[in-house]
Amino acid sequence: EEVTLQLKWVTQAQFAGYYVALDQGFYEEEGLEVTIKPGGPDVAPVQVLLGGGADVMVDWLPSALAAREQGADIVNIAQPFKSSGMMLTCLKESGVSGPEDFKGKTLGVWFGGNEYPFLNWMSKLGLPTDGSPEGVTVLKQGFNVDPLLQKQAACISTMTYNEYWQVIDAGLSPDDLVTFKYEDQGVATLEDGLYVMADKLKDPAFVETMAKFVRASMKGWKWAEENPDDAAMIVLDNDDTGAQTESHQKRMMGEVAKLTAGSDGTLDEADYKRTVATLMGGGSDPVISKEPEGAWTHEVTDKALQ
Amino acid sequence: MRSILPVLTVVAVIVALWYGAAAAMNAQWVRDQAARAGTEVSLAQILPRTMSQERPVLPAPHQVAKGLWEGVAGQKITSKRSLVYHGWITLSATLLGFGIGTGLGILLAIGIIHNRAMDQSVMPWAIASQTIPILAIAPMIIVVLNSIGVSGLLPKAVISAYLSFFPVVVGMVKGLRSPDAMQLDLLSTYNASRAQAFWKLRLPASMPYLFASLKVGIAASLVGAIVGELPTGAVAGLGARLLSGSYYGQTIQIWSALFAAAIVAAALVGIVGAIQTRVLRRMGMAR
Amino acid sequence: MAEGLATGRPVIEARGVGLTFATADGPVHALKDVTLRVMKGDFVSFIGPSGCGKTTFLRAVAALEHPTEGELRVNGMTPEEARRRRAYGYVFQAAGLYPWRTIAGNIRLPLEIMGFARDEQERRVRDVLQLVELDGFGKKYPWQLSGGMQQRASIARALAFDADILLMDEPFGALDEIVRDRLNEALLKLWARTGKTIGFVTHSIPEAVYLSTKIVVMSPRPGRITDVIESPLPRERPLDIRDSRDFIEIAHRVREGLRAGHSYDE
Amino acid sequence: MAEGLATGRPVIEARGVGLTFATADGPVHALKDVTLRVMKGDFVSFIGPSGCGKTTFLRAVAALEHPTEGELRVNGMTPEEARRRRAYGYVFQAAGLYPWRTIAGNIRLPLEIMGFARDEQERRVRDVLQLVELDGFGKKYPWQLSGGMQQRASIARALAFDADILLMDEPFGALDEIVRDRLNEALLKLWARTGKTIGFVTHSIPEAVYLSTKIVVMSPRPGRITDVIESPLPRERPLDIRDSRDFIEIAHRVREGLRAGHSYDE
Amino acid sequence: MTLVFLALVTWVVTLVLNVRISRSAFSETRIGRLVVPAIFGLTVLLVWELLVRGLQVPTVILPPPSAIGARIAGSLPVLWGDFVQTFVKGALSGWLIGCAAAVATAIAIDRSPFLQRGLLPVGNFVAALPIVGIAPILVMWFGFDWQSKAAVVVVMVFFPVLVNTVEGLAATDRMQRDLMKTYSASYAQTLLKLRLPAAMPFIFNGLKIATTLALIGAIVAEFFGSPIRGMGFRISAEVGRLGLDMVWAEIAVAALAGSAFYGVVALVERGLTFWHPSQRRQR
Ligand SMILES: Nc1ncnc2c1ncn2[C@@H]1O[C@H](COP(=O)(O)OP(=O)(O)OP(=O)(O)O)[C@@H](O)[C@H]1O
Ligand SMILES: Nc1ncnc2c1ncn2[C@@H]1O[C@H](COP(=O)(O)OP(=O)(O)OP(=O)(O)O)[C@@H](O)[C@H]1O
Ligand SMILES: Cc1ncc(C[n+]2csc(CCO)c2C)c(N)n1
Ligand SMILES: [Mg+2]
Ligand SMILES: [Mg+2]
Repeated sequence: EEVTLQLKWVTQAQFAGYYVALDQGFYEEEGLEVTIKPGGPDVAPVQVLLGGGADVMVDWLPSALAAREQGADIVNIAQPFKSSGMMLTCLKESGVSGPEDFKGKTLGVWFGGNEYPFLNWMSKLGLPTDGSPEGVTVLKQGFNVDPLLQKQAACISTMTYNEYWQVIDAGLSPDDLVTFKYEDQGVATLEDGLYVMADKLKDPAFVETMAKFVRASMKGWKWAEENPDDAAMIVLDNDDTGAQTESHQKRMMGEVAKLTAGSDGTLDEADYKRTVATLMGGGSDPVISKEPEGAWTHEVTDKALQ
Repeated sequence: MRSILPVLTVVAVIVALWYGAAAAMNAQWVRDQAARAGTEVSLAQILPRTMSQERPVLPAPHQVAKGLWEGVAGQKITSKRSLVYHGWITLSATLLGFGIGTGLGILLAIGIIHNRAMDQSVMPWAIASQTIPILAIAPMIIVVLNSIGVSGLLPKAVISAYLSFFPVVVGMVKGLRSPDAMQLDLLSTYNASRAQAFWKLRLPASMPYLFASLKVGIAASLVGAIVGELPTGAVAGLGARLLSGSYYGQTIQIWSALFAAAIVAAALVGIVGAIQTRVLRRMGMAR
Repeated sequence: MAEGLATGRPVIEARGVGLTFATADGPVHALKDVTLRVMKGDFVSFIGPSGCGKTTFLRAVAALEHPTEGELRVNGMTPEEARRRRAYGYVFQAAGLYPWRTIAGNIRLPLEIMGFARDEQERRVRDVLQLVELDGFGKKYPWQLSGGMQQRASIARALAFDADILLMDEPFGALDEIVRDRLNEALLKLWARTGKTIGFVTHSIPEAVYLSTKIVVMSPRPGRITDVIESPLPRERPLDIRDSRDFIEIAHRVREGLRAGHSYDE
Repeated sequence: MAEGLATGRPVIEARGVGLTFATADGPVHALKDVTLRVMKGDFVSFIGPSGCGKTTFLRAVAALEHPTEGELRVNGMTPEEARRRRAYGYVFQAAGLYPWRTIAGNIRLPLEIMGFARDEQERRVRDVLQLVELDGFGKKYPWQLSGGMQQRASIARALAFDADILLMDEPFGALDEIVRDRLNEALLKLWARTGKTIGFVTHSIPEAVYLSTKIVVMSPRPGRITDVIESPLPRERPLDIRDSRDFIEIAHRVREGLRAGHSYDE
Repeated sequence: MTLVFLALVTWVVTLVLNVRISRSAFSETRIGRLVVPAIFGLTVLLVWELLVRGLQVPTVILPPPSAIGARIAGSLPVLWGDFVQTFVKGALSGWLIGCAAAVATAIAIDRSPFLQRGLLPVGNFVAALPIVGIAPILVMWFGFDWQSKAAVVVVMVFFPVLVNTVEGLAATDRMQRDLMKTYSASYAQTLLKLRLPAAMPFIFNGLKIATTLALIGAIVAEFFGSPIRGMGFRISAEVGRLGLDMVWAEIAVAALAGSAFYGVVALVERGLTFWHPSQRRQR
């Protein structure tokens, strides 16, 4: 059976589990022939899924729910990431030491579906994001951490496993920085989950295939957690751009392992509820306007974990 | 070659300016770092440090040269870290796209000058098509093509063709209309068919315009191929190198890829120029 | 081949033809009320002050301009139809050679378009190059030729194929007397041999009288015909006919007509 | 202003001038061993068969071509230097008007370049337009004019400023006899008044004789001078001088020279 | 399926209609000139609508024009703000600077054979730097706001205008140049009175191509970092949340603005190069 997986971002240790499962033959053992398509800043995985370019994709719950509201009937079938790796990283010298210092500062944010947790947080803090002196100025930050290094922004969005370390690699020490983890701020949302089209799930054979896929993938993830360095090397082998460095991927794997720890692939309903609450609570422009229904299912994980 | 000396002079001037700019732009970081470490740096200390940063604002020429050299000669050309490998991937899409785009552009231009309905209806929409931000619809093109089973080289070539056909249309429409009244009247007295007028008058008369367009078109093709690489997951090609370099803030990698792309572009434009010189000379038009 | 005699069939018939150009600062009346009938085998010269509409009339006959008034028929059809039947050989006032073709290539152009066989093309190019005394210049490009040579090349181009109606706009203007005499003779021979109908613009009164069976004198602004002179000269014309009484008389009449035309001007 | 008399100072001096064009199929010898001296205030006509090098010689004088042999001095300097001192007014064989300028604009062009005052420009444009009988056409664009009118516009352009040396390449080729006569007279008057040195290419023997103080007869391939005729005619020349004995004699001599030149050809 | 069929029928019918109209005298009139492209455009929209509905294309892949229209009507203030940010501030200023720089460089190149041989190859090289590569760098150098977008536009429009201008400056014929020589005109005079006017048709080719490039450049540059307004920002942000109707609304604005921009340049061209055969009588 052939399965195509669309990733949310470029090939990196963030997706180590899938590459490991492919490389270690876990998929093959299940009788699956898996193709992994890397994503990138210009890939909207949902579109690929709907266009028939993939059977299953990795996406974040906020953007998945937003897509559902736009009429894309996608369903979460598994949640390998237990915790959120998002945080805001600030330069100490810019005068930020706590959320109360944000007022009047310029903050870099990822858009394209990743902005919701941030916007919710700001509305929780009561800070308008329109650039007024009472609030914060928001920049749509690009792919890298330059805005912080160039001091174009006081804080930028980073992932614990990636951009943060790029800042460190650039020569700043952790002492120069102040970080705000979304987990700690109570605005964490569920990140990398696996999603498929709802109507496909009506076919028991597809559910069966997905169960095999999830089982093999989770095996990959657990293998990666136990052998982070080897997993990083496998990711490196699969990077066609030749841009990744070994040290960075090994470190990323270490951090990612912290986020997948504690998940067997099953979506934790409480986490889900919390994410939904966060998203619906977002100030004037909430991401989703009504309680989503049927946005997730345990059908696949139940079968996979039998 | 007579042009070696002038080129070298200009390059030398640029390199000198570049070093100056690199020193100026990278100095801030050195000073910041020193301040964070609580030390003082003298000017003499700053200078060398601006030339060897790992993530400079502007890498020094020798850093880029080194990056290029390692990318081109430092690897097996089949290696994923080889610029030759990535360059070839981009080049093949560029050439295919340029072929499609130029062909389409010339055909459209021919249609536009011969058919009023086309002139009046296609031209405005050809213009409109070019104002659509390609990066925005590239993913959709890729998705759509993907869903009908087209993937690999072709989607990239389609985007590259999309960018290159327009300069060709604009230039060729003007060129094909450039013969003066008397030249057209002459054919008219022969009752030459439109096809004959095209081959014997309009096409030769359009040559200077065509080549100007082709130069712009082939550079646009390359940009298109690079843009097309981004939404395909940027797995390989100079575009992927640019993007991943940018994503990881590896300035030197960006600049190396950028220069590789520019070298390819300059070479392509140069080839078109060489063909132009030969064609015009054969046509007795190079005086 | 043909007899080379006026057979009585009208080839060009203009009735009350007028032509007005619209320009940014008002209309220009180039032709007004031009009525003229040219028979098959006629050699008609048009003579008149600069800017009187000679070129415009020739262009109208060849369907390159469209009269805004009156009626113009060529071989009993509209000029447009006649053009479609390839009735015309046209020598423009400026040489108008294509710069990307050699001289031979320029002359070959109409032959290619009309689908002559390859070797027939070569033969004809050679012949007409010889006729206009340009042998040896076939491989040169137009800008490598002197003004007079370019003009001759453009004459050769129009003679290379067998158009029924030859329209020539000051073809010999840039040639010296001697070449001009020789080409005049050659043209007369060609005309006698082929029975073509020829419309010819010139500023030289002797040339007009020497060549024509019919001389049309025009006056400017708006261009109209002031005199049409039927020549009593025989069709066979040695060069020394120019000293005959008849010749001098016609020349005088033409000159008078021209002068009268100029006075309109003021 | 000036007396309008040949003052004895040589203006153009050619010594053994040769000029060879390199073309794809071998060199073309356009000029060979041309030796000529033109004095200040001379009116020199060049006459010769088509393609004999008249244009080439004029261009060489104006520093538009460079002799490959011999020496050419203008006003005692190289042609290049003379050009830089704006010694020349040049009328090209083809009109060469700029299509983006009106007729008046084209005539104004040299005046703008040489920095004449605005109202002086207007005055001169008006004057020369009148001189070439184009008043009322100043606002038209070149392609709206007949061939002869374009040629006159280009003459006007060269006359608009006061060049010492006027080089005219078949300026009156496309004009009818009557306008031509009038312009000939006007040109003589201008020459007498200003004492310009004029180099003039023509194919009309009467025109050459009527206008010139010196007639240069050339023969082709390679272009060389076969005869230089100093005219015994007075500088004051009414039109009917053309019936005088002297006139007819010179014309005869020129015609013979031309004919001899043509026989070289074969 | 019937909708798909209807789409095909619409296509054929209007195509025939358009050919008819453009052959008729009506197309010569001012209105006729507008009607033909309008009909063509409406056809495209109608066929699009019918196909999207007929084939049940998900709106997150391609929304129907009706939905896009509704979105445009509902978000005018946002669209206007984005337009000002991207088009007026970014594209227009960049276009002006870039075109001026290109023409100036072309003249410098033309002026000096040394520079011509030295600068043109290097110019080709520098100006052919791909936008996706330079955009992040320029954002890093010039900041997030419109200045960096204008800089991207400058680089993008430079090359087409340069190439066309260089080509155009070479497009005079010999007699025209010789005339200037006999006047011993200075370089500047020859340039101003001969070379530039003669080059105009070419330069305008470059300027026209540059109009569309400017818009693309300004929009794409926003993908690499921007304040939270601008057409490119909106597009990338909305793609992420699958607000495709908004994406297409922005695209529609871009197309309109771009066409208008192009149209204005084409009008100026018509006014300045009326003498060129391509602008005169067309047969
Ligand atoms: N395209 C045009 N637009 C406007 N006016 C024109 C156009 N062509 C010719 N004319 C005008 O029409 C008149 C007649 O021009 P035409 O070329 O027929 O003269 P011509 O008799 O051939 O003169 P010449 O002997 O000088 O060649 C002139 O006044 C000219 O200005
Ligand atoms: N640029 C050139 N390249 C090559 N050959 C040339 C060039 N210009 C002129 N010639 C040749 O030089 C010779 C003299 O040309 P030129 O134009 O001086 O003749 P001309 O006496 O002015 O003739 P016409 O009376 O026909 O104008 C001709 O044989 C011509 O073919
Ligand atoms: C344009 C753009 N910028 C940032 C992200 C955010 N993002 C989502 S997953 C991921 C990987 C983390 O290493 C990152 C950075 C995005 N989706 N698109
Ligand atoms: Mg005429
Ligand atoms: Mg000549």
